Amino acid sequence: MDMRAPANANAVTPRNRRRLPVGGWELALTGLLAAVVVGFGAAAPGFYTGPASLLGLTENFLPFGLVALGLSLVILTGGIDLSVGAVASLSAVLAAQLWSRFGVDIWAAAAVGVALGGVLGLVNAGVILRLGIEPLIATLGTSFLYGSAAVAAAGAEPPSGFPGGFTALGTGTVDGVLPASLAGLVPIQLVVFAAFAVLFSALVARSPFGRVLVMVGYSPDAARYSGIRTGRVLVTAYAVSGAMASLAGLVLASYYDAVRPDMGDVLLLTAITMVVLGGVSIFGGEGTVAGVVVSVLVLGFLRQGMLIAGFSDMVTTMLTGAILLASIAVKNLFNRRGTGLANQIWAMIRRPEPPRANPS
Amino acid sequence: AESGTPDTAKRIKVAMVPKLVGLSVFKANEDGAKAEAAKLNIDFLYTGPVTASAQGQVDAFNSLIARKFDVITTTSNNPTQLAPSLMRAMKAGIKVVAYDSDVAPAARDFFIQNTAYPAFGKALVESVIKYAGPNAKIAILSSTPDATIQNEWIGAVKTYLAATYPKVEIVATEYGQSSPSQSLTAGLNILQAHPDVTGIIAPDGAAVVGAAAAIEKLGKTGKVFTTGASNPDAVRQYVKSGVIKETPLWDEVKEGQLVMYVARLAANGALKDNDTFTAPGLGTYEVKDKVIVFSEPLIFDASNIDQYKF
Amino acid sequence: MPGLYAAQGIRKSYGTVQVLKGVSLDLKPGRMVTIMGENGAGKSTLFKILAGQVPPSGGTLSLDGAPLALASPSAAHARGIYLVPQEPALLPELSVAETMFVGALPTRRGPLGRVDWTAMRARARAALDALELPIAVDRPARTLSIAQQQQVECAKALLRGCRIILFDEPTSPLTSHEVEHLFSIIRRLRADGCTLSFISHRMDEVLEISDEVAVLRDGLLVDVVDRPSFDRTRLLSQMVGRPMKAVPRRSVSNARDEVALEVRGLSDGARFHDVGFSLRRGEVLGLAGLVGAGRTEIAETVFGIRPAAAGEVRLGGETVTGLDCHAMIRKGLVYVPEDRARHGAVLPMTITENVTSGLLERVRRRAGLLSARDETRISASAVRDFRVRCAGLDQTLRELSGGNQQKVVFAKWMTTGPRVAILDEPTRGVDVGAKEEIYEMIDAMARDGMALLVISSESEELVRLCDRILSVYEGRIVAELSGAGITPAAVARSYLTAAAPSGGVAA
Amino acid sequence: MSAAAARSPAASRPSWRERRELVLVAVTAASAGVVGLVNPGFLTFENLRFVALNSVVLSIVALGQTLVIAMRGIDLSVAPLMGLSAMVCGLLAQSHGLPLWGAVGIALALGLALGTLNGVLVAALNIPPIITTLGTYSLFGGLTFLYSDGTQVDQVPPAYAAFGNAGPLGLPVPTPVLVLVLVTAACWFALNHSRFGRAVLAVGNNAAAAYNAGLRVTAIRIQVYALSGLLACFSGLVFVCYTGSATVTTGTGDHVELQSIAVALVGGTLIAGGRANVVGTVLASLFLSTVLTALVFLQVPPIWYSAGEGLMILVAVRGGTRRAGGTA
Ligand SMILES: Nc1ncnc2c1ncn2[C@@H]1O[C@H](COP(=O)(O)OP(=O)(O)OP(=O)(O)O)[C@@H](O)[C@H]1O
Ligand SMILES: Nc1ncnc2c1ncn2[C@@H]1O[C@H](COP(=O)(O)OP(=O)(O)OP(=O)(O)O)[C@@H](O)[C@H]1O
Ligand SMILES: [Mg+2]
Ligand SMILES: [Mg+2]
Repeated sequence: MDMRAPANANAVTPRNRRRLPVGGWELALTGLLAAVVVGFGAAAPGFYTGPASLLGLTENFLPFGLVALGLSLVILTGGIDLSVGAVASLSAVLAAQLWSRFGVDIWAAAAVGVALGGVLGLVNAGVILRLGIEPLIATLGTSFLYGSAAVAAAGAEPPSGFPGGFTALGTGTVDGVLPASLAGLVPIQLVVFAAFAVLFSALVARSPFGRVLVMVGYSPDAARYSGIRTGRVLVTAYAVSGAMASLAGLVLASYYDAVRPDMGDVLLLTAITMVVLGGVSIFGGEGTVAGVVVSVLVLGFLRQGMLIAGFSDMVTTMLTGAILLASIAVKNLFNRRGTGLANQIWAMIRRPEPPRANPS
Repeated sequence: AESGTPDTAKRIKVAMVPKLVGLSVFKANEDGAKAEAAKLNIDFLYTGPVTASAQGQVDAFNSLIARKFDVITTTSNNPTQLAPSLMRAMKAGIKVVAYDSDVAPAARDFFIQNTAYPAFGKALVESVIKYAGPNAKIAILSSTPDATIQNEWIGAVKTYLAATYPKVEIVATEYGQSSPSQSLTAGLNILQAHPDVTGIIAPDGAAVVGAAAAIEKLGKTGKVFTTGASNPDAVRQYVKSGVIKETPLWDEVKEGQLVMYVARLAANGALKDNDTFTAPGLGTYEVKDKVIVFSEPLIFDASNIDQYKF
Repeated sequence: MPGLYAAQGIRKSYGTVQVLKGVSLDLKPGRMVTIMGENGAGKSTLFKILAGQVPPSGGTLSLDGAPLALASPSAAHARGIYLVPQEPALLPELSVAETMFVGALPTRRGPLGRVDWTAMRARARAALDALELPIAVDRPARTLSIAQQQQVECAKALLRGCRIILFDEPTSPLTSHEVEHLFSIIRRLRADGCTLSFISHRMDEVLEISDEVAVLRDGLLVDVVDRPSFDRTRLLSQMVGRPMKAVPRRSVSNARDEVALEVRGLSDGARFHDVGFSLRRGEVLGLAGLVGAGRTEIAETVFGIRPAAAGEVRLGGETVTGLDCHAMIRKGLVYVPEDRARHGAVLPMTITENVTSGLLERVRRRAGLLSARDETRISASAVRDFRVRCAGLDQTLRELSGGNQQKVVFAKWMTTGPRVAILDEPTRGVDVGAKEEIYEMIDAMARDGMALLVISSESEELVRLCDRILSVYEGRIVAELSGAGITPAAVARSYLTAAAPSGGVAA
Repeated sequence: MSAAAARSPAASRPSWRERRELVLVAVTAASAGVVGLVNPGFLTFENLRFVALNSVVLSIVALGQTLVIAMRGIDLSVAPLMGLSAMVCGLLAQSHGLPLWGAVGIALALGLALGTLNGVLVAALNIPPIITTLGTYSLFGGLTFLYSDGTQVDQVPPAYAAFGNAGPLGLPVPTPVLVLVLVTAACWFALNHSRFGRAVLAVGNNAAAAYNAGLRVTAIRIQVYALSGLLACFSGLVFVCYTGSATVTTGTGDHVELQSIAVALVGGTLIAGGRANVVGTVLASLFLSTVLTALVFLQVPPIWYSAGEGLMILVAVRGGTRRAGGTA
């Protein structure tokens, strides 16, 4: 470790060594994604029957991705949001009821739903900041409240059968806007997800908000002493997480052409897995949206591929758990600071040190 | 359609997708279906989610579409949520046969109803009121507030009660979330909070077991009676001990057989929306507006329960 | 007397970084050996190896001539070797007595192995008494001040029967008075025949307490000197690897007439009361006092990160009382905190990100996003102006040595162009070479007309830097020194005389 | 030696610890009293006996969770472990007539083995606890399914049912409640008066400092996760004995993992580790059981039960279990 320059060091302006938005973890995940897609394409008949079918598969898992994007902001701050599932259900149910009971236009109702998700996120932040309750337990508590409210709002016969334009959100493809050769190829969900992925990626990597978000995640104290209003940052993160969860709930509503008070329950654990596998540290600060996006695709295609290959739901879930554990273990073994076990072993193999005499 | 053996020349792939894979009643369907499939030259697959989630069923449907199955048979967690995916299957030329719990009519070719709702409602009422008396105060212990089939049955129970036993009063409605433990707790709570209740109608497999266990634990055997919709294995001990005098269901194994038979007919295109057919070893069935009623309720009691193992 | 602890050719690498390159050192009973060296020279690493906390990559240890392999800290304790860590090992929710016994709780006889709380308390009491430390054994450990934590650590070493005691920078968070108390403990241990070793950046202390000084540079032991041949300049030059001169008192004042910061009757209702002073442009004002005197609280309240109960703060004539620190920074008042790792820097973030984090608005935007080029420009000029030694602007702060981290934190605030800067312990844990550079930067900023408030527990430092010094005792300003009145002795006396009438200083 | 001197040093601190227990006892008694006024049936011995009995399974899991949280960890895999043990013991008993002592042995062995797996992943491979147990949550859930092959437990032999419901030697207090008292006493003793328990707290306070003080942190971590697994699996056995049933969703379906965390925190254990309250955990679980039963007696519509649970968590945790400056 010799970073001490000679005495006239002030003449030197050190340059940046690298400024890629992605690191080794993202690249490793991308390799894994390629392996998953190619592997299932070759080995599982029905997985790849043309580009439309492959892209069409994404419709089955992108709502998880939308939740994961929002949740990654919260986890970057070092918090957690266990209420995303309940928020998704509650806002989808309320939006559907607005449409079916009160005749509100479905898109207006959907907009109200997303806004409501933001408000529920604000409530989470309020409970965390005002009542001083840890995020884990605070959002656990609110998830019970929101879940109850969703059941109450749904009634015995929750609405279904939305207008065709709305169901296209979950199951339609983008036509007209794109070149004719792409007609029927690109799911609307994929476009929505891609747009948010780019937006969130830019937000976290290069926007002032993203910078303070990461800073709060690494060190809330240092952020406060730097004049950052950390409360506002947290409030924004939880509100965005809530709004993204609602959006996912509405996409699910459109995909199923129906709402249910428990429809969001499945989102939570998978979305957390996606964020964590994407390289976002559960302790905050570290991680990129690009990693989360790739991990959404890896886990999504993996699950669809395994189901098509004939594995049962349970085996697929077990394998997802195993992959999560194995990849984080591997990541720990080769950690960034070079102190991981594997790095040390590697350094020992590569460069045996001869003993040196003490010059004194 | 013609009676007798259907055309089994072409081997077809049929999947059975239950609400969730870990319940004995669905396992009984599977047993029947598997046996029948072997006779009908069917490649049979039993798959589904581990928890009762529509998402899990849709995942299963999607993979079956990709694998080009000929028929999907399913009992749905939710009538509306599964519809888009099943309609996609139908568009891809796959026949869809719902059984047990229906999906939206537009999203399936045929529905095999366990028993007619009014008949089952009547059976539920009779198997309790016969013992609790026509002035009884009773409670309902269901699965979840929005379970379609349970709500249909509860509706039928109420209609039948109003017409036949107007003095019977329903004092509480609780939900056990299809979980035996939550059903047990709910059952205990009902009996403690309403000591005058002498009958519990629990039209759900987990609920009736929970209610029966609660009655037994409180030592109210012979004073409070319960009934529900459960496979005989799960309630055998309670039927023998007298907590449950009678409990209606249907023969799940046979139902599984019928599901496969209908799947074969549907794949062959040999069944019309309104039709009759005779399945060897099962009986003659009428198709009415795509709906086939499987059987009258089958009442289990201490005398016959040991004939059924599922 | 047994206790000769020797290290032979110790090497240590972290990944590809070689921290120790073959160090040999003898620690003898009844002697105090001090290790000096720049930040990142490998001093703490050497101690951790000696105490079994980190395995060496090569080399051997021996105790009284017999080879020694230490698998864990508990193995070291068993051999009587104890390390008082750089950051004391606080277990906040446990009692003082229990923290002292962690890992070695006494149990009563019987099948249950019940912990013997009575014995534990009594023995903890006895160990503290032996060092004349008036600390209640039942207090939760989180209520201990840093000085008390150090003292408890010494008692803990004795309690475990450890006679080879290593102190890693025990004095850096202490004031001169507390250092004296610690040294009296150390002298007693030495007289008892304990084998002692110590790391410090403070030259005066080192010369006062040591029997032998070893200088470590870049992982190699470059010099070992016995007490008779101690020589300040030689030690300094050996450490830095270039000739150095000793620290003089500053001569010129840059103070102008214009008042930059004015504080009137400020109280937080608990830790300090009725604090008032004014600070002129170009002036360097010092705050002296014991640890816990409330200087940090005063600074933080002025900065707006801590609420005030009463009083007024005026910045360049404008009343800014009650503004939060976000607003203060934008009005031109900045605060460089004393706890660099927790409050000053974000160690896992890059130099660039740390430099711009003080005032992100100054980075140009493109479509609402921060311009990478502009950010690099700001950070590159900061690194140049503040002479930060680094391999690149996107190095994380964690990879820099302490002194360079401190310079980055400095740069973060000084490049926002403040009118007033509060510097809290600006050279804590910073080695002599970097210290001198920081002093020069402070001088330069004062020359440019910035008003500076410097909080320091090292009298020499205040004497070196300040035009005027306020002495704080128990939350009140008790004395003011200026001009020729400023000497190290006068500074220490100024708050100790305030302490004397009320019956001695809190331990 | 005086009684005061024999107490753990923790007890001599400002008495929030005692307060937390008193608060829980008070609010539980108060809610029971209020409900009793509205519906006297609530205060019968029978009903209270079931309120207690209903809390046993969760309490045992939550005791393990308390130890883990005290060490600054978290264990989400308790829910599938509980289900796995209920399924394995129940199926073996139902179809192979496994004797009760055999089931106890199997449950404990299973818990020890799988809990140790969690511990090794956390302590030796350095995977954050929440991620480790999120991963093993899926794995253990899968094992349950693979083992049961889609069947369920409907009935257990009389010896099991007797163990789960009746009192030993004709006592009116059911065996599970007595077992819970024993387990609680053991955990209380371990945490407050044994070297092991104090070491767990030291690790929770500051793992690096604990290591430097000579504690074998890795081993302690593994042991605590093993204990948590053990208690989760034991609670699965109690569950199957008490309810006579087990399905693939036992444990996970009721979100026992979240409930156990909630009652541990409500009981006064710090999420940041270092401070735990074993008795508080059990009282909080009892409080939860009381509230949920009370809602039925008060004829609150069932859809609001989980809202009641959520409110209870927020209100009770609000009672000040936060270490100043500590963030999760
Ligand atoms: N766990 C570790 N992993 C990687 N590098 C490390 C680790 N610990 C120390 N280092 C590096 O080893 C070098 C020596 O560190 P050490 O703590 O021994 O320095 P020091 O002489 O005590 O400095 P200071 O005066 O700042 O305390 C530093 O460059 C540091 O970054
Ligand atoms: N008596 C005490 N008991 C416990 N903690 C204390 C005590 N006195 C001070 N502290 C803590 O020690 C730290 C330093 O105290 P404070 O900031 O008030 O003094 P200061 O004069 O700024 O000292 P410093 O020399 O460290 O700058 C603070 O974090 C404070 O909370
Ligand atoms: Mg050091
Ligand atoms: Mg201070």
